[in-house]
Amino acid sequence: MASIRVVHYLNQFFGQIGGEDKADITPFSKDGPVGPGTALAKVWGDDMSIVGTVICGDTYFNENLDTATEEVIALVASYKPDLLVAGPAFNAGRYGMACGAVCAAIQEKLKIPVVTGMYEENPGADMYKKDIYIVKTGNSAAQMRTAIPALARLATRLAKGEVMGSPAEEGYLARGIRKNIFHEQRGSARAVEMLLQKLKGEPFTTEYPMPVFDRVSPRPAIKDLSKAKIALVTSGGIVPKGNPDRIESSSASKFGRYDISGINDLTEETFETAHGGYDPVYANKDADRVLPVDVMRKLEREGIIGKLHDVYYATVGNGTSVANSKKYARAIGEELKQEHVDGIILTST
Amino acid sequence: MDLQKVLIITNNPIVKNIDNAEICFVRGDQRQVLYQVLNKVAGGHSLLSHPLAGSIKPEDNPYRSVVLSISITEANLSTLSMLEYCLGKVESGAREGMDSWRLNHLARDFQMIDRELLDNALQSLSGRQV
Amino acid sequence: MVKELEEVVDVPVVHVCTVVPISVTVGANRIDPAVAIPHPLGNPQLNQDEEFALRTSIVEKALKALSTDISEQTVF
Amino acid sequence: MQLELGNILVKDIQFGDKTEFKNGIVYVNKQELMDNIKDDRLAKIEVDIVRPGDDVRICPVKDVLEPRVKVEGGGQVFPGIFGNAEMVGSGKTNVLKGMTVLTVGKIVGFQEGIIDMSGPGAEYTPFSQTINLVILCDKVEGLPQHEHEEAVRLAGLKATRYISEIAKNVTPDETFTFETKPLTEQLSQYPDLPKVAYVYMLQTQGLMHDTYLYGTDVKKILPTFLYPTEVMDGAVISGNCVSACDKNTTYHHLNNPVIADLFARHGKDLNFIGVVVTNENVTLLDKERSSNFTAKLVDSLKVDGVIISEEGFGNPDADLIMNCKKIEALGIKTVLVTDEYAGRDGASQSLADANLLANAVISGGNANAIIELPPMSRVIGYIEASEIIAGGFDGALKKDGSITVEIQAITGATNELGFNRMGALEF
Repeated sequence: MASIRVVHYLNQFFGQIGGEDKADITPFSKDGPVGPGTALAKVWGDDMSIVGTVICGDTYFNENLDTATEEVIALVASYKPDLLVAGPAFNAGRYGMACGAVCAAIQEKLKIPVVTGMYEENPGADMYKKDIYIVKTGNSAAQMRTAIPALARLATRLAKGEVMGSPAEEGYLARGIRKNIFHEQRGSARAVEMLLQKLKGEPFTTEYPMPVFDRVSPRPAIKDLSKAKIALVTSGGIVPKGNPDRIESSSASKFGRYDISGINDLTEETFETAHGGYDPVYANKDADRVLPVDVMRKLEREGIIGKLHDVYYATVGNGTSVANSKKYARAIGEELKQEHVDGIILTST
Repeated sequence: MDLQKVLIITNNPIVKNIDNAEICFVRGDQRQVLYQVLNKVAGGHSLLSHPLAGSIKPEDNPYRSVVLSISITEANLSTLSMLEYCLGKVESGAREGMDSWRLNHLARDFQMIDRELLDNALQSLSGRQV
Repeated sequence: MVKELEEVVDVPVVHVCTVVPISVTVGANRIDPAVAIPHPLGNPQLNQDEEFALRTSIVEKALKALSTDISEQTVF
Repeated sequence: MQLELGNILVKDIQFGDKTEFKNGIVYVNKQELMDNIKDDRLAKIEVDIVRPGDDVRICPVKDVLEPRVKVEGGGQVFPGIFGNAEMVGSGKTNVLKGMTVLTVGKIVGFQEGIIDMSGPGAEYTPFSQTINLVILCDKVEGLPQHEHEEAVRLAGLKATRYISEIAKNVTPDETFTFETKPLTEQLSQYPDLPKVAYVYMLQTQGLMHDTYLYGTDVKKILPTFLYPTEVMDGAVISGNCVSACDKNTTYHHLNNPVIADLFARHGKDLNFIGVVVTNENVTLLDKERSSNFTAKLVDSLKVDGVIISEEGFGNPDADLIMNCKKIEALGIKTVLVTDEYAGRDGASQSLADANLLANAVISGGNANAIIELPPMSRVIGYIEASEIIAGGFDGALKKDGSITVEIQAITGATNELGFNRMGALEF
């Protein structure tokens, strides 16, 4: 039987190109295994072989998400692989984000199984664990020795299309998928057992951890407003006249990104609202009533704030699903992070 | 019925002409009803009936009537948080939706059940100061 | 939305909103109450100068919120 | 209160000239049975027998019952329905074990369940393992749903009572004794063991969502105390047609597994004090009031911990969480038993409410999981109902008779009393 074709994704460091100084290197490929790939190959023997390795700098990837993803997909696809392995990224944040993004994109575009490995607190794990299998690793490359066999084993199972066991059995991060299984004991007996454990103060594991609308700890204040770059975001649907992106009046499927450099005031002729949930008359007459560009420019001129960020973002809050608004907020957030803003004013109607 | 006046938000066409009730008819699915309820509760109306009355699969129960107070006080935070979970539930179910075939076959039964649950709520609230 | 922005961008975010309780439930940390749903940062009843002054005061409060350290959800 | 349950093991049910129990076999005179349950509101009644392994699908199932009869002690089984609601739960009760009486009928368009006696669907329902006397009821034209529900409910109760009479003078194959002493005595019986009570939530929201306690509609009660053995004598019966997977049938009530498993550890690992029965109503005021009374009752029982079981889903999740919060706030530990509606892919929010105090939860499984049920050579009832019962969907019924449904369509599949071994975990 021909062995399973695997492509391995690595960053500049594990791809043995260099450290942070090489982090902006653009994607390229090398035939055969590199670095951690050789360790994987050793575990696999003849069953699976790494036909190529795609390497990309972490900075380049994260700063050029769309193009970098495209480039990586093309390189991976050229090897016609049966499986993609990325990382492991341990606790490296940007590497984790890249591994997650690459895996998710390859899974979607090439429709092949993908797997990566991360420390559970890696931001990439939080972001992608619902979409892809992420093997739980230690928090630094020092744990490579235990990470590789775990990654290799899960990759084999995925490549062979075997039935996947529970996160605890297989060592991957739980994906938030509820699956039915048959326990040894019936539910009532499990309940009595759990109650006795709880009463004795012994550890027990709930079968359904309560979802919590998690809170974010407040970020520290801006030290010096007069040097700060402030961005405006609104869920009030303020868009340039004519709504160029056709943002829906409710249940919006997208958000808008609009340049306001050189604009000191939003007027009836230039801006309007796409929001369908409230009486639009007032916002259409003067969109500053929802998005206070006029005041922000004045404060910018007076030196009270350092700078008003030249791009503002708009969504329509009306009837937009929780999941979508989260998604938009994440996407907007990523962009604003790149732009190094110091604070954000979010206005809602 | 000596029920003080209440506000009913509904998309159920057979909910009409109820004594001492102002009926706010919503054209749309139960999600729209719940968002309208959220708006009202945020505006200070108190929620009187649970927004997911009945144990019929939420996304399968296209008709929904929710009872609120007419009077306005300060918005109730714990009710808002409960609504958040309800909306989360309904939102997450919404994508599976219900097909029009079943809806057509079952519309009358669904309307009747919703009306029945509403009547139960109104009966239970009767005589209460709201 | 406010929560994700604060988390992803890792800078303070102030939520200027009309319905404070909703802002609290969605997890905003810095909350700046606004005027009314159709015109959160304005009031068509006022003349232009008055309205601009009103808006300035709301924005200034938002900036004060951004430049104030807090340990829990705070309405400014 | 002490009750001896005597199990008479039923090897088979057969039709015969005389309704009697002989050599392990329940013989049923069909005509006499029909005469006993006839009701002007029911146009047609048919009776059938199905056995484990049969190539049979039953649909739509309304309720499942178990024949039990008082041999000694006060009252009658299903008190308040039969007799003057005398207290039950003491003396001796005989049980025809291994069989059920099962009612089938279309009440409203969508909530009753499916039972497959063999094949993959059989694994999800306990009633594929019992010999079932099936009673199919058709209503007279124009009968309103309330009356229809009641007529079918009574037909099941009357049939069960009729059959149970034959068990009265039979010597049981096995007996089990359960005892709960009056509160103060029970509290002091095992001073070294943790004291535990059971909070028994019942679906009570109106038509198709009702449960009866000693014959009274549970939505109208305030939470109250029961001796566990009262439940074994039929104090609680089902009158609901909510989604089949997590409604408690009367059979489930009679054989409440939480009560059974608490008794199994009683005097060894815990001291089982008793049952608090409460409701799940429509208004928030009712929910607050009932959960307040539940917490107060639990507190007055001086217990260390409780198991709380839910019935149904959606707004009962709010009752479940309220009960949990208020009881935990008293320093009393809780374990909750529920099921989940996590979507077909298992990725959606499972419950309609949540609280961090609910940190010990037993799951009866994800009711939205899909199952394909192959065709059966025989169908009792109305198979076309499978397209419209909860969990069925357009195109569910294929030409060859196979159906694709969510397991919520299967009677008892995700029972929230913890009757089954199935459960959902995060993957």
